[in-house]
Amino acid sequence: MKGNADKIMSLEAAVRRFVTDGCHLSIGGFTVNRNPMAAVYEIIRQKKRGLHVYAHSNGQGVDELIGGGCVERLEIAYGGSGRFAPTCIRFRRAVESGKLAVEDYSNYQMVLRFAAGAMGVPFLPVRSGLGTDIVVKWGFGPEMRQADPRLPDQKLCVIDNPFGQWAQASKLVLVPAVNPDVTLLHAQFADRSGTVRINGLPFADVEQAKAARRVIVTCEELVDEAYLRDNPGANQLPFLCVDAVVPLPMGAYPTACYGFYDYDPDYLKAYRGFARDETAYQGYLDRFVFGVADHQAFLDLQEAGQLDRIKADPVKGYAVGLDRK
Amino acid sequence: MKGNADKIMSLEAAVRRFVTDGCHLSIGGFTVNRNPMAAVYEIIRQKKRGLHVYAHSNGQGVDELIGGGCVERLEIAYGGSGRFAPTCIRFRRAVESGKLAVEDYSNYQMVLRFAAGAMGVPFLPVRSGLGTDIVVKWGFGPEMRQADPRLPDQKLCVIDNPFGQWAQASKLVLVPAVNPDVTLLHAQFADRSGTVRINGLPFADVEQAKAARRVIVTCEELVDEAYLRDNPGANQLPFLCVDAVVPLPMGAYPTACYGFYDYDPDYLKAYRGFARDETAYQGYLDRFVFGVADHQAFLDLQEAGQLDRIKADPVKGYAVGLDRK
Amino acid sequence: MTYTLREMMAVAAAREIRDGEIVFCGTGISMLAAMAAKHISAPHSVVFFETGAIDARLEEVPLAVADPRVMLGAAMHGSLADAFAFMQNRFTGRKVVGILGAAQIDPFGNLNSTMIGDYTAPEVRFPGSGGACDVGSFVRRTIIFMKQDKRKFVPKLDYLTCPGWLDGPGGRQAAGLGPGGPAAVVTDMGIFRFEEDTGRMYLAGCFEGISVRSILDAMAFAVDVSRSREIAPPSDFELTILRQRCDPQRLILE
Amino acid sequence: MTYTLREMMAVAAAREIRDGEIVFCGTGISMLAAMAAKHISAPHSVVFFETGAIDARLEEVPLAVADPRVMLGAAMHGSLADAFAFMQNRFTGRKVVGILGAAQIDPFGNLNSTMIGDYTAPEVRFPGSGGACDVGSFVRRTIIFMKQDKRKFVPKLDYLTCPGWLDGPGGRQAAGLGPGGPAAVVTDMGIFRFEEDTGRMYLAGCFEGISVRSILDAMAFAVDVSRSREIAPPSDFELTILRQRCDPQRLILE
Repeated sequence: MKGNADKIMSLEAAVRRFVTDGCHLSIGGFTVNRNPMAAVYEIIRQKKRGLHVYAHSNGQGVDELIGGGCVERLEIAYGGSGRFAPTCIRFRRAVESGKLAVEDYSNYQMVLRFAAGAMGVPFLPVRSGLGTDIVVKWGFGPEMRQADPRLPDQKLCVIDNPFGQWAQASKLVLVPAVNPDVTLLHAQFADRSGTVRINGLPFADVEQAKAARRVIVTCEELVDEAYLRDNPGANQLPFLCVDAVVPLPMGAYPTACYGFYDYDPDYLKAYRGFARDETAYQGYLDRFVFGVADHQAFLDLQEAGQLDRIKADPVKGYAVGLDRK
Repeated sequence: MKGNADKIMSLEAAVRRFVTDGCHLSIGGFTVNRNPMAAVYEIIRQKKRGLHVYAHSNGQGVDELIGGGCVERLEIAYGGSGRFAPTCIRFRRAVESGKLAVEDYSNYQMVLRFAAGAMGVPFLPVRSGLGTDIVVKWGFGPEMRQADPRLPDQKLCVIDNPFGQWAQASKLVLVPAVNPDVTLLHAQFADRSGTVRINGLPFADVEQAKAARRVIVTCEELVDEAYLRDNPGANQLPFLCVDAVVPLPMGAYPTACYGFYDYDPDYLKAYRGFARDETAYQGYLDRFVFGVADHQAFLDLQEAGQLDRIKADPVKGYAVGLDRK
Repeated sequence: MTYTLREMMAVAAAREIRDGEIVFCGTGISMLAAMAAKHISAPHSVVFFETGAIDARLEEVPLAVADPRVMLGAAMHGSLADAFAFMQNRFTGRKVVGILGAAQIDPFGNLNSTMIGDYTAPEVRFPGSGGACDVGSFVRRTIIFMKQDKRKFVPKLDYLTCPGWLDGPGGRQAAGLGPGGPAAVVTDMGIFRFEEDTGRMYLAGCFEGISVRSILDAMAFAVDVSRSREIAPPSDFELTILRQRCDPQRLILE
Repeated sequence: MTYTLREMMAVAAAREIRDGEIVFCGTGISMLAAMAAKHISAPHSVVFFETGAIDARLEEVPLAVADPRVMLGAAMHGSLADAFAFMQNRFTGRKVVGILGAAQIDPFGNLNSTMIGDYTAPEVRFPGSGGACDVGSFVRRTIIFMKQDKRKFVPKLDYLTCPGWLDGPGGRQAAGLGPGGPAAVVTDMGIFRFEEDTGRMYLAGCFEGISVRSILDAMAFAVDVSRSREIAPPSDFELTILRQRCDPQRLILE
């Protein structure tokens, strides 16, 4: 499936095929940037349940998956959306009401866990977390871990440096590899066989994709293979690592996509309002997710002119002077 | 020194300042491509001695450093130059005559050792080498290692997977980090403060640079900061990781520099001839290294028209149809 | 000029940044402090974000570390892995000063940004470590922003997210961490520093018009106040930079 | 058409490559075999090099894996770290077939490309592992090129650089390696394969005009020859592809 075949699929078909109830999922992007939001909304729309989600600092995407009732367990470093939600609200509610089991790691630890999965090793070492409760306190207990073959028996482990004081380190934290069943990414460009070009910061998207059994890429523009291959150094993923390609303009909206559009501050502020109230949030889901057939219909619901207001300046990559109060 | 100051230096000054007798050195590039040859020749010219060299698969650069009598110890994965020297000749002679102590690793193991140094961890795990003599046979004995604080006490070590069978691995090889005193690179572009852009394959240059205490970059073209910063995604090293910038056209000659020039098959074949005979090799050194003041004088020694023959096609990146027999 | 306490905090933190330092910062006021320092006292400092952007032009205030505004004119676009490795790296990490914030802080400058209550059944959930634990573990100096509040300055944290001086002298070494730790805590009332021999917080200064008493009333543990002095208010120049160069839209200052 | 033994070797190896496989290859004849397979029997195979170039256009024969000719029209320019991780990766690695060569091979397909004699004082030094040990450790199938020679086919290696089936059944598992190992050895006289139950080499076929006897005379250990058959010579089509599409300059074929 990861060969050089044509991998174009509809988002509905890709999610139906690869995202199953209870599967282990990771999504690309960071807080309010390049989250695969169209895919997130489609997962909620298809009422996927019991997902085990891995993220480093995905704010909006993870919060909406939680709000949509899709997530049972979460391994994460940071659940916030910058100024728009210092702590993601649906995430916070789910944890405080005991509906969501969480395992905390640091941001680098989560990145290394994806990197270990991508490299095909069971763990990677890091000096972060020594002396903290990230090492001591486990969200998933040993019993739960032993019972589930899809989880490592330990959250992490601390070892003495087997090379003595080499590199001035006496102890290391070893963090276990993550190999999600599916990783969802949104990129600026992809070709039919799945070679991907991300412009701007790649975050940990590349490691998250390579660690996964299946990779779904939504993209702003479907381009010819020749266009990407004229500059191989600008591409982040070869077609060999991708299973489905979904051309989807504004697929990261309401989060940003460098060079194409900014995050939508009005949407994110409105979302915060909905998220704070159960009834309002149900109304939000009914209108913006279940009430629409697909992402285009969702975009059509936005106030006239709003999508133009967040259009990115081609040079700067974001919407210059956008009112973000 | 690694800040945003102006770091332009002459190659003579950079080598004199940063490359000291007995220092631990690594050079970028791979076999016949983008070896920092001008810097290699300058090191030989300045008669540096007792160098401890780390390389993965640097053919030409390492072979000439060895031939120049600069290298005492070598940690390496591969000592060849493709079709031009399946086994580098001066390397082979030095080993067989007992003049050079060698520690063998696999190519990935050496890359991971640089990566560990770059990441600031004492080791990285890998599944390569289990069951082989790379694990069993050590070129540097335990006594020599214990006696030298600049070497880890072990070549490597094998451990049981602390996470059981996680990631389907029962055992891992841990390879120790390398932190060279100096790494030498040749890149296509750099600015005055040391931000670097490499076109074509980067090999392990980025890891080798970040692992090192000092980094000397020779470049084909010195460019304005603005030129590099208009496309940050195309740059490989930020100025914070570089100590010296040496503008040096054809600084990788006789090895290739993608987009600028091809490797010189005639030079490499002639080199093979010299390398096979002690007298001829001394003559080669006297004429091409000690007999010239700098790299430009070395280039001037090449046969008329030869440098034009290897000029790269701007689109293909190499010299199309070059006679390489 | 008149000024707000938020402006005072940003200026006070900016003054802590040394010229030539590489400044790791998060969103909000810490980003303003880093931007202001570059225009005031530390022209050769370099701002960098965990998201991998190094020395960006920052023509507009980013509202998140992943805001596309951190990408413009950067020296390079690294990955998260590159950014954190840069801080753990033996040669580059020692030049980094980290600016952090948290929900709770203890007398040794350890931070909690994870939760309040029992970890498996939290009363209040916060975002979590993000890169804070990594920064606190790797770099030589950190500057911490806190709201001065009895529930935030506590003798014992509900959850230790980011290491400060841990339990005092030798604590970090015993845990296996490298040298370095918190240098200053900037609140909306004053500044704390840490004693070298004990690793404990002491009051280094109060902002204009703030009494030592009122600060002590707004924390749940005692600190030495004998070295406290009044901190100079923001100069007109500092305020002008902050308001006109860093946050003209007052996205963070308000 | 008449043909050389080098051409026979390249064609024989090309026939071993399955359509859709990802072919890791080195320089020289292994690169020709991979290029030929793509034009003949495995149009969906993908050629990739340890240097990080994936599916390059290869308009001219590269003379080294770092030859700039491997960069043209690639799907991406990865680093060495990316290339090796791709093979160690649990999902992509299993689709890779590696083509290797060596100075010595033993009955279990283990390879020596490091040295002859005592490791600390070698009589003969070879280049070393390069990526061979990594490929042999990571991928499910390898195809090995060897010169048929008594000094190269030895019962015991002077140095085990690249793991084959190690000491036979269960050997790799005991060592901690993943499944898979050598599938075929292509020499200038014939082809060997490996018995599933013993992991030992057996003679699978001789090239046109080569006797079993002459092959056995050119190796220092005994192998089963009962399954040997004559291998079909290169077809005109295979030769035409090899000569005109892969190596028109005869840089490697000569």
